[in-house]
Amino acid sequence: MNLLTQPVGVSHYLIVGAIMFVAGVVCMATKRNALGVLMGIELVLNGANVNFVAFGSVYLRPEVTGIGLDGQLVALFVIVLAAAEAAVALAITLNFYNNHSTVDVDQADELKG
Amino acid sequence: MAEFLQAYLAPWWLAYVVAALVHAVLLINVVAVGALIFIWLERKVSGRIQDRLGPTRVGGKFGWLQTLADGLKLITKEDLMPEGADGMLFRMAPYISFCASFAGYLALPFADNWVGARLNTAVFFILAVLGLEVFGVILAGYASASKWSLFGAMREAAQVVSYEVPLGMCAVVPVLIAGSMDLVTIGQMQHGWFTNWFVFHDPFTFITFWVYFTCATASVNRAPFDLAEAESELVAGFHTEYSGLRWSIFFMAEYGSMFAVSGLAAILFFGGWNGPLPITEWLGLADTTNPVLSYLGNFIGMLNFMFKCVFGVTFMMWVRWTLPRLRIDQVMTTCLKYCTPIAAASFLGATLWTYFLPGGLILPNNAYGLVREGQLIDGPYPPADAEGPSKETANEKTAGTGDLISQVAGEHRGRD
Amino acid sequence: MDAINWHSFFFLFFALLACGFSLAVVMTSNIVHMAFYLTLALGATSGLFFLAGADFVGAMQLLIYVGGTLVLLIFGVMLTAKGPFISMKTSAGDLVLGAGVGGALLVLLLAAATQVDAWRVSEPSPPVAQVTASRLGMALLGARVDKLDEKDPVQARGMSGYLLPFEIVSVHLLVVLIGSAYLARPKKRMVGGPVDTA
Amino acid sequence: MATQLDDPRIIEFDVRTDEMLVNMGPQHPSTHGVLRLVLRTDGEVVSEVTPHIGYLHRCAEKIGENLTARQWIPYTDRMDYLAGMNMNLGWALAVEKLMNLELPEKARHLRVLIVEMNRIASHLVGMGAYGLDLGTFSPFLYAFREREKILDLFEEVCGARLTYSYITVGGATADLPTGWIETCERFLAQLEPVIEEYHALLTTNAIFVRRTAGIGILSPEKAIDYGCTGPVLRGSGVDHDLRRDGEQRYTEMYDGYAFEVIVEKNGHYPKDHNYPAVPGSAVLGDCWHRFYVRMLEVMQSIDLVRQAIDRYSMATGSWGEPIKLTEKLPKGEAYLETEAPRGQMGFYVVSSGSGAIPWRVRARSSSFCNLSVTHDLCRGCLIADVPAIVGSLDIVMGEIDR
Repeated sequence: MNLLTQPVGVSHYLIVGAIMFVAGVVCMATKRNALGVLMGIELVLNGANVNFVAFGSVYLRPEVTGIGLDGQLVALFVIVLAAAEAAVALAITLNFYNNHSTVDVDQADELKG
Repeated sequence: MAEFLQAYLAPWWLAYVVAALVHAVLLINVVAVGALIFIWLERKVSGRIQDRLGPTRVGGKFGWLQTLADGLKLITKEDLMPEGADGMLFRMAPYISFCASFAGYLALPFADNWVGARLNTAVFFILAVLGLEVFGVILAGYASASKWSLFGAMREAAQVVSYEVPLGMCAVVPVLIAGSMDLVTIGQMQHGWFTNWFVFHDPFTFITFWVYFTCATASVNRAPFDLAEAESELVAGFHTEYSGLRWSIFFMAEYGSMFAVSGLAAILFFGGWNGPLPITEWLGLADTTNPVLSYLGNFIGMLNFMFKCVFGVTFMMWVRWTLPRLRIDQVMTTCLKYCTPIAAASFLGATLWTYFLPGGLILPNNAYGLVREGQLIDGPYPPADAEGPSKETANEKTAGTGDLISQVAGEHRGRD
Repeated sequence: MDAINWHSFFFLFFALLACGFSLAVVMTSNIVHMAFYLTLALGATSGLFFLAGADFVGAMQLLIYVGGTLVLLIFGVMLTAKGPFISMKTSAGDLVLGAGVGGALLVLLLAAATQVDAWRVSEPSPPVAQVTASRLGMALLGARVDKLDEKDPVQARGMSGYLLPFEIVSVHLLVVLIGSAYLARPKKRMVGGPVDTA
Repeated sequence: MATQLDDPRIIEFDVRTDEMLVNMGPQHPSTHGVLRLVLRTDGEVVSEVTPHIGYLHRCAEKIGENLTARQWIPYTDRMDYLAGMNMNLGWALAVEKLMNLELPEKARHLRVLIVEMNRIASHLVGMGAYGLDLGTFSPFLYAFREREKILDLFEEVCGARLTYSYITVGGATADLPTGWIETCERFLAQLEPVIEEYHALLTTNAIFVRRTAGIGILSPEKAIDYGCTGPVLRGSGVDHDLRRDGEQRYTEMYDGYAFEVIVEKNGHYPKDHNYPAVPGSAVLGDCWHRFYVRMLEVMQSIDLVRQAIDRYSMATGSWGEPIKLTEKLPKGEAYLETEAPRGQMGFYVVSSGSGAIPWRVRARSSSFCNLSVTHDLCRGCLIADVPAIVGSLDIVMGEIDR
């Protein structure tokens, strides 16, 4: 299928969302820098957002009116909550950095029994 | 345009490419030539303010070509990069700034419907895109591997993020009055006499304009808020290590965003392309189907708009060459203690005013009506078709959410 | 030859940017470069939102996410990016594990994404542009203007809109504001002594 | 009850940011030449400022021990190069003290006239450069516009615009040219209203007041301890001006001149002119007061020049012929301090009596002592305050490094 001439469907958006999501998950799993982990979370949330917007888009699924604005609304909530989450995570990271002089998450094992 | 070109160009897709290129070139010329002219203007204005002449020789009597000559000089200069710099980010940073500044023009209408892309959320789009300029500055400061640059970047980050809050709030006030975030619609709503301009809509919008302009000056890094490049403290701040063409691109970006925020101010508060007097209407150039006349009307409108923008930019220059620079904590105080509460209060005030006196201050219930969903509706508020058949249904289904909501909901229903 | 579908063309453009820079975030180990790539990835995502007809969400993505959250993130990166923390290498074992799990997850998700026929293509000519900003605003206040005519009881669910979530988010933001200010407040430390966490 | 906050061992800290050592200068836009300040900063807060000097050292004093008294005059020009006339005067008076030379009356008034004109020029530069330090460019050019006119006048007098070598041992190299007095009076009449503009642009400007008031407060005790002089000392409220309190040989130049020392006494400054009011946020001894004292001294100097013009025109006799270039110096030593625009400039000369070349020559620089308070004033301030504080001290590196 020629992507340049065929209209794209929800699937294509979902593929993009999946790639971003997986990139975020791998980022969260492998990065040792706390801020790197935070960036992974942002990627995951964005991957999910792409899906929400795609499902709610009238361009892509005109036959389905059910979801309508829900997709966009959820995406908006995700954006706002991601901002809040980033603020708190950043505060925690900076606090951790203050106390331990490092941002390596592997060092944050004080509670280990 | 693309359709027009399609008739002449053999490969049909070329028409689109050419049309897109023409648009892009037009806009980029506005930015680039605009920057050239504004740098020349800045020199002349600062010269006159400082009791000297400014450039006088290059290109004739008024030094018209001074900026061009400087540009040539900058192109020929060696492009230096510090040894410890982060090469990729250092090279990318000026272009990020410039692209962000340039992308704002995409949604900025120069006259009625003379706009690169008419977006429904143009106001937020422009604010958002201009806010991205900060990335270029931060990355430049970080990548330069210079302590002064880093200081500049840190200041910029703190400053711009804070000033986006009152800036957004101020931009919302005209949006609230117009009922639309589409800049073309907002501009159309203010046609007629200058009393229809939103700055004269009510006292709160008047206050909002000044807060907006202060915050806009701060967000484009102009004196007295130019802390990121504070030359007496930080040598040159974030662009200390830049030279030659990259350096000049930072300046193009700065002047580009100055023009963009002035343009936004002109549309949001000063009627955009509508002159103080409805001259185009008297001449029969507005609302005409004749393409030549309508083109002429739009051209006059564009001149109006340009004049307002240039006035805004000149005002910023005037401020820059008059006032000392604030300190970083004072800049933050100005934002958090003054601009934000004032913006919030006038937002609230304008909301109440619009609810009780939708027509504005000077002309109560003016004839131009309210705009919803990008359509111009004649007649008083609420529009007649809000009394559509489904108003009852709407009321039923949104019981308890207030009158206003059901009214507007009904109105939506009527339209759909 | 078929006409180029410009929607598809721009979709491809933004999708490649978004995916490419997302992967770049994973690949690079320099934290500052990561933040930079993340910015570009999220910017490209907002392009996708515009393409999908979600103007308001796209603009919000640029304004809040890219312009606000990421600037904060970069701010944090610059505060902590010193010497050894700029590039922290991941151990090979972690990488293999991450790649394996990620690959498996990707296969699963891609399979799911391409499974439904109705999702693969859209109408050749999409309907006219819809202004969604004020509808979204109404929905947040509790009025679903897009569902007024819905007869199907299943579809009509959610008619109450999003007033409650909206309020919850508002309170949540306030809590976060106070919480992060509390976390980042100035703390006291003994000179030459242990950290006092009071 | 002692709380945690009272415990001096407990310090507050914000986000942990590592201390950074930053070099401000010797190539920096706002260090007034080649001063190098090493800042120890934590974020925007400066915890320590160490001035490093010596980038402009030219062995002027050693050179003076190889030249005759009059030959060394051009080297004094290059000390405080913004107030060359005042430097000439200090050296000339010190040598005259050594030689016990008495001057004709006309020469004394001529010197007051020229020296006060140079004080105006010097303070104008100080004012303009201070605006530059605070990020406003226009006052700098306004100040230079007026200073140009003074330099034009000086050029008529001695042919030089910066290094005059005009006042010399025994008097001056030449009398004032004809018509000069009238030009000078016209200039003064034109300058006076312009000062009001400077007050509007800087002194009373809200941002300027915010940037300077309450910043870099120098207590009178500290000012005396560090040996600060000139406007820096008077800005802290210490009533001391060598033109009134100095040595007989120097103060007799100003005998009969009506002037009031510019210092805050009993909560107010002299009221001989319509000066702008002191803002509420200004604290005695802060940057704003130092700047204000300088601005007021410009008005004071205008008055003094007017009086000097009157007296000079009335006086008869010689303008003061300079001594011979190789005039033998008597055995002995002499030290004399004068009130230069930046503070007390002292010259010390020792002669063995064997010839025209002094055995030892030393200079006491006012800027050097004034600069020494930098680390004290800048501790705990913001980076942006460092140029504000250093600028308010108004140093000239040529004088510090000599």
